[in-house]
Amino acid sequence: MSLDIWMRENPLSYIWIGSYAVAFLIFAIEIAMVMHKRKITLQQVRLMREADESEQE
Amino acid sequence: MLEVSNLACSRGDHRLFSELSFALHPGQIMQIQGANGSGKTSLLRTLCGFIIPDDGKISWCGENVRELDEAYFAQMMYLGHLNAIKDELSALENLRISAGLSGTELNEKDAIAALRRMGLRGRERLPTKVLSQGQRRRVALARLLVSDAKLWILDEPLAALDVGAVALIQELIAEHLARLGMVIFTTHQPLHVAGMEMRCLSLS
Amino acid sequence: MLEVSNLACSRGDHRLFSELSFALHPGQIMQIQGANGSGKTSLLRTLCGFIIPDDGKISWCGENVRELDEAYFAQMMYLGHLNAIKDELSALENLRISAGLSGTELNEKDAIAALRRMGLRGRERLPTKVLSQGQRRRVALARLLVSDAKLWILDEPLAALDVGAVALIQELIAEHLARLGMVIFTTHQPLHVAGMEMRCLSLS
Amino acid sequence: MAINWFKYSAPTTFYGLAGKLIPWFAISAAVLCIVGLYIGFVVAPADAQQGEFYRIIFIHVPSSILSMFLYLIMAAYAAMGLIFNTRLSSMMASAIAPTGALFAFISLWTGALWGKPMWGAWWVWDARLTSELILLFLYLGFISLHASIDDPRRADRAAALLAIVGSVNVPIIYFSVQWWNTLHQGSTIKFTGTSMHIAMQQAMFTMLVACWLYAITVTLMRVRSIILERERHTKWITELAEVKA
Amino acid sequence: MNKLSLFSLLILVVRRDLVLAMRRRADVLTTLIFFVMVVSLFPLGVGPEMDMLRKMAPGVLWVAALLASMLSLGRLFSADYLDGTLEQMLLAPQSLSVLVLGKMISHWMVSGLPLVLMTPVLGLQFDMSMQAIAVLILGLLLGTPILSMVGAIGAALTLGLRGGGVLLSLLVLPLCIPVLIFGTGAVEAVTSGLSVSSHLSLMGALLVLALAFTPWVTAQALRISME
Amino acid sequence: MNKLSLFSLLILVVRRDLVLAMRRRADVLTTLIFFVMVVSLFPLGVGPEMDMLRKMAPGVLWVAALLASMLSLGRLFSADYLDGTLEQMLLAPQSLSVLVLGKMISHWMVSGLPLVLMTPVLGLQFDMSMQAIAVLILGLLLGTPILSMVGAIGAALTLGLRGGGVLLSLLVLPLCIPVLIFGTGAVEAVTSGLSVSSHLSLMGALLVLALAFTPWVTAQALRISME
Ligand code: HEM
Ligand SMILES: Nc1ncnc2c1ncn2[C@@H]1O[C@H](COP(=O)(O)OP(=O)(O)OP(=O)(O)O)[C@@H](O)[C@H]1O
Ligand SMILES: Nc1ncnc2c1ncn2[C@@H]1O[C@H](COP(=O)(O)OP(=O)(O)OP(=O)(O)O)[C@@H](O)[C@H]1O
Ligand SMILES: [Mg+2]
Ligand SMILES: [Mg+2]
Repeated sequence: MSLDIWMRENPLSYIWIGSYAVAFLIFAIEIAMVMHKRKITLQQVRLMREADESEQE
Repeated sequence: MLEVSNLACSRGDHRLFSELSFALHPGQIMQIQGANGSGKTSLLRTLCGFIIPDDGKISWCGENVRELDEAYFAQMMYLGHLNAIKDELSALENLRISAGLSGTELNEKDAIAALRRMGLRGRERLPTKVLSQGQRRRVALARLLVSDAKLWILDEPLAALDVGAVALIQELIAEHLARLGMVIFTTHQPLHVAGMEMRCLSLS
Repeated sequence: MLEVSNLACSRGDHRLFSELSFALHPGQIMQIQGANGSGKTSLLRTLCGFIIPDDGKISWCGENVRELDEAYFAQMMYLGHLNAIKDELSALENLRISAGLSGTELNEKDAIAALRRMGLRGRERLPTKVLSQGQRRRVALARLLVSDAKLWILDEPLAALDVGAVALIQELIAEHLARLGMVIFTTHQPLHVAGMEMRCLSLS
Repeated sequence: MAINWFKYSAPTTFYGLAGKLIPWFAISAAVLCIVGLYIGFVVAPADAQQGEFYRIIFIHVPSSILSMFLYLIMAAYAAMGLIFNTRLSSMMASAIAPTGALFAFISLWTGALWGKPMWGAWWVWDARLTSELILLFLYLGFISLHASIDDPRRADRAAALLAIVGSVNVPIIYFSVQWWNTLHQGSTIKFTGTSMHIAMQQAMFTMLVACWLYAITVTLMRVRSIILERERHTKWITELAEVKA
Repeated sequence: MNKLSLFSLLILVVRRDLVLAMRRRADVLTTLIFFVMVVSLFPLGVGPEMDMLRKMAPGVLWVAALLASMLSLGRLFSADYLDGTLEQMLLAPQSLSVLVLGKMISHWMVSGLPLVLMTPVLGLQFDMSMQAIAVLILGLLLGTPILSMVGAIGAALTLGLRGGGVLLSLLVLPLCIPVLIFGTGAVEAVTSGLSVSSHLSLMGALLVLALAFTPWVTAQALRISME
Repeated sequence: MNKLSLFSLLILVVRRDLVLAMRRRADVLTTLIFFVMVVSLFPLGVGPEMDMLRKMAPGVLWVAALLASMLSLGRLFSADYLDGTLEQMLLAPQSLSVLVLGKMISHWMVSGLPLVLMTPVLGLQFDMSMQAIAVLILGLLLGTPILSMVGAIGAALTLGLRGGGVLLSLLVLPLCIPVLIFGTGAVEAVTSGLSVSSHLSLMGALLVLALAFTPWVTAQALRISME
């Protein structure tokens, strides 16, 4: 119930925190995940390459 | 008849074989050899069209099998690791239905004769669920007796079979070759076909 | 050590064997022979306690195994048709966990050494799903290397194995017998253990 | 040989191209987003009926629209991958799916937050909301199916078939849901932005473009990782500068 | 050894699956009993007010039917897949779509039809009127085959995947929502005195569409899954 | 090679099953999504009137949770059965009950806990009050482990039977009805301003009972099924 009152009194904060903060948080998480994925993948590919090279020797 | 040229196949990250070429003509038999994991099963499944090869062509009577499709399937028969029999059905029903699915109607007399020849006398009407490992394999192999396919593709046909059954299979193969059929198979046990040159393909 | 007296077992309506008696002492090996469907698998599963026999007694060190229960399990190891490995886990994880389930902690080094000895070098950390039929069997058989069970019960251990692996298994069995272990097994392929008298039990 | 070039070098060139394009898309997305939010929150006046609350629209509507368009684009790429066997298209499809699902989620979330002051409830079973929810389920189905199949080629093809079947169904679902709702109750919930202020329109449009650019950026980043992962055995990957480093 | 025509092949497949189902009568019964049980759980969970129950009834019955056929779908191809029969079917020299259609038909006869036959009894439990029950049954008669057919696509796609059952529902339930909506819509139309023909004819159209396309799509899905 | 204590064996089994679940993350998600989806189907079937939906909500959520954990139960032993691991577990020289308890715990963590965490959002979709949602969650927290444990008995009994999934529900759902009744009863009590402690403490008692007996019973059921 207190949320209702707070919401009526601070509509802008409600919108900012409720929608935009969440949306941008999601965007940020998505970007972070994508970058992390790239880092991990690069690491794996490098490991594979090193394994290949050591096999050839 | 069956021509394979420049075939390459990989599973996962792993190139199993490449630049594989051979031809199999009527009356010929070929054994695929290789250690565990060398790609024998994968090769056979590629010949059946389950696995799409990375490269190369498989042709039957000069035409690519991917285009022939059903016309090719009508002339070949594949027996894999799995027996393709239903636990709930009897050996007899299993055999008749699998013949039906491959497009031919099989009457009861012929089916029983085939099962008896496979050493299942007295077990034709038992649900296959109660049969032993080797008996179930025999039910699956009975399909060789009732099909008129020209090309047999057999993946470890001898697994779980006892000495008597192995001899029987050798006999069947010899008959098929005498009818100008073709056989391509894998096995880790020795298989001898009387009076036939056995070609070997080694994967490594 | 393992004594079987007057054992009788039937599946469905069918009496598989009766009045079966034998004893297996440390350092001895026994092969169960018989045509397909003669009841080899059923006998082994009875020895494990999965199937309750119609009649007769199985005793271990003089005591009935049904009463010993967990004390008996601690000293035996059964390898059946199924490999008991998880597709999602790597060969290494599989081996360590199955050792854990049978009550011993296995460290990574020993596990890797065992897998390498089974010819799986380089595949220790692959998910077993991508291994071939024979490679998966090798993962299962690696448990023989890391267990300290006295009695091995093996149902067709050679199925799907290539020549190299068969030789390896023979070696393992010889070592186990030299340690005064006991082995009871079935197979349709010939298995030779150097310098050991092989006892045979024929079911018909 | 011609086919080989088509099959194998498409991801090669695309990988480099995408790498070059990403910063541009990212920067313009950020700039447009700031501009759009500025117009939306500072320039545009409060709405007569809804007061300040309507300002959720600047994120709600773009994400709703994007979630729907991205599904179509994803299905189109997947279909291309299935029919022409082009690997890059399948990779694009699986790169778009998570972004689409996230936009659907944001749309649901912002809509729910909007609903509370407008209707006094976080959620009502309105036709539009329901079909957005179903759209989210369709995305999740695509992603789950792709994730449960280990062989990437089989995963691509299976998920593509699902996406195609789904996109045939989307119109059916959309109309049936609409009809379902109107049969029950009158249009108690109708928001018509009849006379939208010009600044509102500008802000919404800017934000829409910003979201598009963001979606493109993230998709490209993701597809680059997917290319790296799937092609890691090819020679060109091992010769890339970032791999050698 | 005579060659089989396409139609006799269809008959063969339907007969085979029905025989298998009869050998495993438990399967048929369990789908039905699952349906009955889910429907009966609701009064327990929601409370015994008749008014509310009557209003809920078409929705609950339809959702339960949806879930029951979803669950039985897991079995559509999986047994054949595990024992290798499906491999052999893909190698059959006839149209795979016909085999698939045969399997769909027998699946419906085994798992859809019994639900429809059971509905009147359950409808009475919820105090539905005769008219409403009649429309409900008509809707189910048209709708359950669609569920079997659309579900078959999902079953084919999730073949051999662990946790297939739940994944299957995840893929198929959203696609089946229109059927649910038209089915319950028809019952509500009749209880509020409106015409039901539009709902039912839409459902009929969906059925025809499904008959035309799903066998082929399922066949493709099977080929993909067997690679 | 050290011998393992019972407790570390328990940990081993739980860890193993969690690792397997993580390798197959889709499984975990699909149970959850199935839950969400079944819950969302009801409004589509019943209609969007908020009043009625609010009244139905606890029942619908509980039934959906019941169904979701029931479905995921099929996987509890079946994978281990099919690949032969279960055989080996029965031959383990330790108490089988401990292994079984480990499997139950990990099953709950993978399929019960996520449902509980998801409930608040779904409660809001049905416009439930905060208080009601809190009680619902408490009830589910106590109830879902019972479902996992009682369900395990059914899963063990139906092992290896074709159509096990539906048969399983058939065996287990009736046993779970008390949980359903107490769980929904608690929510209804709180919405009508009564005390919920009696419902919840009854549920707690059921939980303790289940913890004490079900592992052993399940172990026996497994021995029977493996013959
Ligand atoms: C969870 C709740 C909600 C969801 C899932 C949702 C979903 C959607 C979707 C899918 C659209 C795009 C429709 C189209 O382009 O035709 C949309 C647009 C819109 N929504 Fe929502 N919505 C929600 C709540 C709300 C609320 C509460 C309001 C305001 C009272 C609202 C106002 C609008 C407006 C003004 C548009 C743009 C209108 C248009 O372009 O036609 N939405 N919403
Ligand atoms: N549950 C059962 N009901 C009825 N009969 C059964 C059952 N299980 C097995 N049988 C029968 O028992 C016999 C023995 O089966 P078993 O699996 O022990 O044979 P086996 O010696 O291992 O044969 P194989 O070499 O083929 O593996 C078979 O003839 C089989 O038909
Ligand atoms: N889906 C897959 N993903 C990745 N690797 C795979 C896959 N399937 C098979 N492999 C690998 O491919 C190789 C060949 O497998 P295949 O089953 O063809 O071997 P095989 O020659 O039949 O061996 P065996 O004699 O043991 O049956 C194996 O090393 C296996 O690890
Ligand atoms: Mg093989
Ligand atoms: Mg045997």
